[in-house]
Amino acid sequence: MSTEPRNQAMAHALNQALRDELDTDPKVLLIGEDIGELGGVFRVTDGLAKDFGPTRVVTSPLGEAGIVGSAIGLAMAGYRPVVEIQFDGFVFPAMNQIVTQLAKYRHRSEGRVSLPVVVRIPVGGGIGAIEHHSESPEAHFAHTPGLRVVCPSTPQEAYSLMRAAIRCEDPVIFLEPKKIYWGKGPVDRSAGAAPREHLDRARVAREGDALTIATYGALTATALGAADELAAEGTEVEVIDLRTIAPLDHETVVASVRRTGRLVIAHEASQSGGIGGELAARVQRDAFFELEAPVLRVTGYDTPYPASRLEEEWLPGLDRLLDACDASLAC
Amino acid sequence: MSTEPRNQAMAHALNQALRDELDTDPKVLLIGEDIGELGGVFRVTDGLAKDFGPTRVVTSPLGEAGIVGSAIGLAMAGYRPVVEIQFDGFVFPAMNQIVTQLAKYRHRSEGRVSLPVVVRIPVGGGIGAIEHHSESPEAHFAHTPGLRVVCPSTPQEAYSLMRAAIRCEDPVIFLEPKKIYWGKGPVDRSAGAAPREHLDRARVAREGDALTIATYGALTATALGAADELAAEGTEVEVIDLRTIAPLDHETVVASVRRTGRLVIAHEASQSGGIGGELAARVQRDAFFELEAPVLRVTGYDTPYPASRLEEEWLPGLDRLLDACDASLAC
Amino acid sequence: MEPTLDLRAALRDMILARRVDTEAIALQRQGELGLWPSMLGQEAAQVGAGSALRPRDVVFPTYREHAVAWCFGVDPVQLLGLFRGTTMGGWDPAERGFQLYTLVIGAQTLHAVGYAMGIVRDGDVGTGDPDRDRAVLVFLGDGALSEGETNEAFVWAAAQNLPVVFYCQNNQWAISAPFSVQSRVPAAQRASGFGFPGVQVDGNDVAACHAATEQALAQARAGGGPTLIEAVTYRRNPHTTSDDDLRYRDAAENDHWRDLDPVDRLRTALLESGEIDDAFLAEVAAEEQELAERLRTGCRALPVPSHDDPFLHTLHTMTPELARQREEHLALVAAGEEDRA
Amino acid sequence: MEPTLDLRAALRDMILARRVDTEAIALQRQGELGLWPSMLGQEAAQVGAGSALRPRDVVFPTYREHAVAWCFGVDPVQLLGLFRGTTMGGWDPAERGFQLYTLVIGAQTLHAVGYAMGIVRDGDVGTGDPDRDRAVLVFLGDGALSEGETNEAFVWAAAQNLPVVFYCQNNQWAISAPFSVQSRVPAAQRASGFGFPGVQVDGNDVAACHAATEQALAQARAGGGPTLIEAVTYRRNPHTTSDDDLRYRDAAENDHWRDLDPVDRLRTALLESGEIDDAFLAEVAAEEQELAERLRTGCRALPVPSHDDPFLHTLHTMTPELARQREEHLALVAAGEEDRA
Ligand SMILES: Cc1ncc(C[n+]2csc(CCOP(=O)(O)OP(=O)(O)O)c2C)c(N)n1
Ligand SMILES: Cc1ncc(C[n+]2csc(CCOP(=O)(O)OP(=O)(O)O)c2C)c(N)n1
Ligand SMILES: [Mg+2]
Ligand SMILES: [Mg+2]
Repeated sequence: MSTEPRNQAMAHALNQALRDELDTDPKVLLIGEDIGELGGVFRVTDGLAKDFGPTRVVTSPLGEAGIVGSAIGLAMAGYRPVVEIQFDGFVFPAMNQIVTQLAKYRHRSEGRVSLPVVVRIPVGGGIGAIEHHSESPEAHFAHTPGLRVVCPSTPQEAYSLMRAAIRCEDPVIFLEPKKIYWGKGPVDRSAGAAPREHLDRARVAREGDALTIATYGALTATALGAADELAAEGTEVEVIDLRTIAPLDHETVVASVRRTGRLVIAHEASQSGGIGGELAARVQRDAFFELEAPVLRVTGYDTPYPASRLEEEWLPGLDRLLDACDASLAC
Repeated sequence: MSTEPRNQAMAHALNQALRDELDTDPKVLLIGEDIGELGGVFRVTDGLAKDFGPTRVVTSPLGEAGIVGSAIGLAMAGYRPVVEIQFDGFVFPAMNQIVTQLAKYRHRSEGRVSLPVVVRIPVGGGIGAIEHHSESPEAHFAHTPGLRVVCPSTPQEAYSLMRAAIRCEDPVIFLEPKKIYWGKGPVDRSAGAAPREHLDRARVAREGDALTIATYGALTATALGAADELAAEGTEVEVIDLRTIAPLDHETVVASVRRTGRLVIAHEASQSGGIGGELAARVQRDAFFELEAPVLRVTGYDTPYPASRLEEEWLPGLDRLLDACDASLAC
Repeated sequence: MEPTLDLRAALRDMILARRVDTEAIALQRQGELGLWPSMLGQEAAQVGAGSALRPRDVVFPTYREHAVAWCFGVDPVQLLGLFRGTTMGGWDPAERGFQLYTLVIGAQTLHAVGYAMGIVRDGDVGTGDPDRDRAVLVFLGDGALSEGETNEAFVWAAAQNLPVVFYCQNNQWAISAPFSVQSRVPAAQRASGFGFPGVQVDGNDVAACHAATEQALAQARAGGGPTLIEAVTYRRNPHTTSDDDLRYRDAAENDHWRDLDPVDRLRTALLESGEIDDAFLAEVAAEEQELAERLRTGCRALPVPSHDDPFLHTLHTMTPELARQREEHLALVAAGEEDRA
Repeated sequence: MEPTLDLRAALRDMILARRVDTEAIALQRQGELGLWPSMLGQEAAQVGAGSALRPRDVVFPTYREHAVAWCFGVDPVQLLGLFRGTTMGGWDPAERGFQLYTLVIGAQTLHAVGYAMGIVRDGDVGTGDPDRDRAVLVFLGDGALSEGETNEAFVWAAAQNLPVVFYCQNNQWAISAPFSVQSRVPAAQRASGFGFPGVQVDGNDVAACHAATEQALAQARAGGGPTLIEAVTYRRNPHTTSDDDLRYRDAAENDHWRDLDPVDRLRTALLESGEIDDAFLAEVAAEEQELAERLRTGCRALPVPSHDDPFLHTLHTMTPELARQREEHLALVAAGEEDRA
């Protein structure tokens, strides 16, 4: 195995991670619409059907309940299915299987049965897509005990977290931010699967002492961009890439806020009931006396995701993030 | 119409509200599993099939997607369907129709088409039921722009809010706390439908100046109980019945917290991603300098709803609520 | 019942609808549309069905029924907004009864069933009055047969004997999945499992498609209940302009179906029978030019929605928090515009 | 293939399984169980199917397959925990391959399909080796036929020709909905729409149920693909102990089916044919007494889970926040217990 880090797009890093796990464990298999010959609409499974055959890389019938439900049965039979939901907006027909079956089965079986299923979902907006193709459904999963929810922000993270997710005994909802599928970064395959703790722990993406930004996925780069701009003005911002949304690692954020006194949370999902509220609630609980300004959120609005001609302004972007940082720093 | 308030169970008040709307508007109709002859498993539709016939009170095939999906079609055809999901845990097969269709249709049609559908769901635990029969799925709906989410706490509220929900042009998820279906209270039919603002606004259920408890549904009575206990010790607690979870009326809560400086939020749903996080985040944002203690939450834990022998302790109850109030007051 | 299809008119509709499709693809290539799902090869299936509708019938399309929209009188420019990113809809579904495109596979089949329940409750079925009786025509693809919701729609339609016709264009592919991934028996056979009739027709024969639809709609309007029609045809273009169909299917298959092109077939037949002549075709060609021009201009002129839009159309009555967010958003947008100015 | 059913054993199973049911109802009346879904009247349908299983086969039950559990060797005491509120499960599904009861209608049909996909991938189908070939038997009710997920399971099973047998006990009712609300054709016919065989059997004839299941399982194990079996029977008790069936159906209907009681029918037949005698029945009656006693004691002795339980079994590896919540909870519970002491 090459140990030289390669500059790779996240989609390729994910493809490599799937390939490496298919290679390593004969029980791993992939199921999803169009993931075979086509390689998935985002080509994340490109070439895998050719190399591992149609029984391990299964182009499924249309039907998301069937995809997740059959993965549950395969997991019961000893397999480790990695399924693909074609787009974020199409996960809802599978919601019953995910919420009432996949998430609850360990509890129902009194800890006897693990369902090591990974549900891959391309998520998020900013790609000029039509309705249902730009959604951020993570809060639904984060509110469902029994699931882990992971969302990488770089190709290396995508590679290592995907391998860790496949090896994890718990069901993992693996969110792949579409906007950064083709963004490149160094990927070191020899790092292998991420250590298990990474599925519990956020990552400090940049250190700073004036203010903390907590975010994940595609917005991590935006937050780092905001930090650059503020650094140019002499303000050092700490950027935390949450990495896993369930569990939500507020402890890393709280530790940061104890130093900075200020927190801005960013996500694309609508504000109300979004995961930012949960994080804000925990941080003000644990760092109440250290907070010098209210926790602010920069999120999607409480409207349906808009037509793509409006998305650039609708989505939380650099300007809104900077505004929120300014507002926090002005307190 | 009698103007004398009657002492009625919430289930009867809801029945009366449905009956009165069926009487008033020929376009209102009910659909759901077992809602006809049986009157629903909770008897909320008792007698309505007999009086309004099987075309207006429809015992449906099994299939929650079908129930909500057909209600959408009926609404397009000019009807005002009120559908019943038999239990909270069985709403997930309908999630696709609710999230991607019902909630988005006004936006998709550029405001041209209203879908005045009410989705009734008996919710919550504490009734000794088996799996899937004690869930609190409200956060899923509150996180979905385009829906209203209502949850009454008394028979009178149930009566008036149900009538208002049926008249509302927006889709309403109407959560009926099972635990208080048979709790009685005065119901004044002559009050008719609640004023429209009630679908936007929380209700102050008890006034106080030492601390605010915000909750909804069955826990409102628990909160009032806690307030009684604390009043006996000389501490006057304000209890806010949120009444609607979407929109979440933080303004009423903020106004209260500006006076009390302290807030405890209670709900049965699991903590992470529950609506309490959203409320806490908004309150600390808007009343940051008035808060004298961190906002605390008393909620279901981040586990699947437990076997019923464990539910009494697992659920937020009087003791946990009082503990949280004590902790807040000690700050 | 006499077949009522005017074949000359059908040919004209097929040619013009195809032009809508071709122009839309061109507009996508020019960057004017983000995406376009072409219906090339499905013109007969769609015009056959669309021409069997009466004004009081209601249509629930997928995202590919451009020729049905054409038959029902929807302005083709309005079809472009969804794919240009200016709207999620584009036309008033109540105006003509042509409902909005639905992207979530299968979801619309249940709306069709609900609408049909409404028709029954309105008493607009089986009266024998042609100005009163109505039916619902709902479109679906071969892939949609595998979604649970579609099958629930079959359950409801059958058990309640609803005035709804399910029109499945089996174009052989659901993106990259050939029909064999979904089923080992013909799509039309699905209906028998639910106890209502399923009919298979040559989807490239406009007269056959028309006759089957007309008959099924007549039966539905008369109170005879649902039918599933399978129109066997082929999607000759990639799934959408974003798709690369050579990754999963042979060009030879495409060639085979090009030889069966429904427009060529009808044109040739009508020329041979003398029902049309070159003058007719020249006239249609002129119409085509006009239409193409209208689409190009219309597309570019489609109004970009205001930043207000999502906020105004989330709920009938705006909530206080949403009003706050709207103000914040509009202020930010205005500030951004100032910055740029 | 020779029918392998030992009718004496079947009768014994039916009588004993019925006793499990009767005792459970009694335990519910005494407040020991919160709820019980009775299978009274469905003993032949269940024992017929259950007795056709081989040890390597896998069963996915609904919540009413008490007699199938009995046939598969599940300790009946373990069936009670779910309804006593001490667990959501009750037994180890991996131990015997009898999966946990599933309450969400239809959900288990997809798990069965997935499991069957696993069997195919393990190569345990069509080898001809009886110690190797396996199949999945999944139970569903007549109401479950209307859920989208069930129909998706049919799609997957058919297209992939999976070793799975769908066993539908059409007990005429889904709570208060008569079968006519779900379908206007027999349940068995549903399969034809998906292109695999559907078989209807007299669900009160244990030999017929056994033969149909044995044949379908043999076909599945041999690689012959899925079958849908409809066992026509009747739920003679209310839906569960919480239900009040006289609100929605006639006592006369019940009387009619009581006359067709499967246990009476088999007992009478075997007495008449001389295959059993009073001594046999006395022996079974003694076993019944023992079983009833065991159920009563066993039920009361079912361990109440610790307050730790939900926290320990939410995830394989506990997360920091959940660990914090667990500590908080255990401390609160301990404090509460101290208060009470
Ligand atoms: C519920 C859902 N899942 C997945 C998709 C993604 N998707 C869009 S079109 C399509 C294939 C549909 O095939 P078919 O029903 O045959 O219609 P066709 O495109 O061939 O007209 C898929 C999988 C979707 N739109 N909705
Ligand atoms: C998805 C879902 N919706 C609703 C229910 C409530 N419910 C429990 S049993 C039942 C009827 C099931 O009927 P059937 O499938 O015929 O099985 P039977 O009870 O007759 O054995 C219903 C509606 C449920 N358990 N799951
Ligand atoms: Mg197709
Ligand atoms: Mg039944």
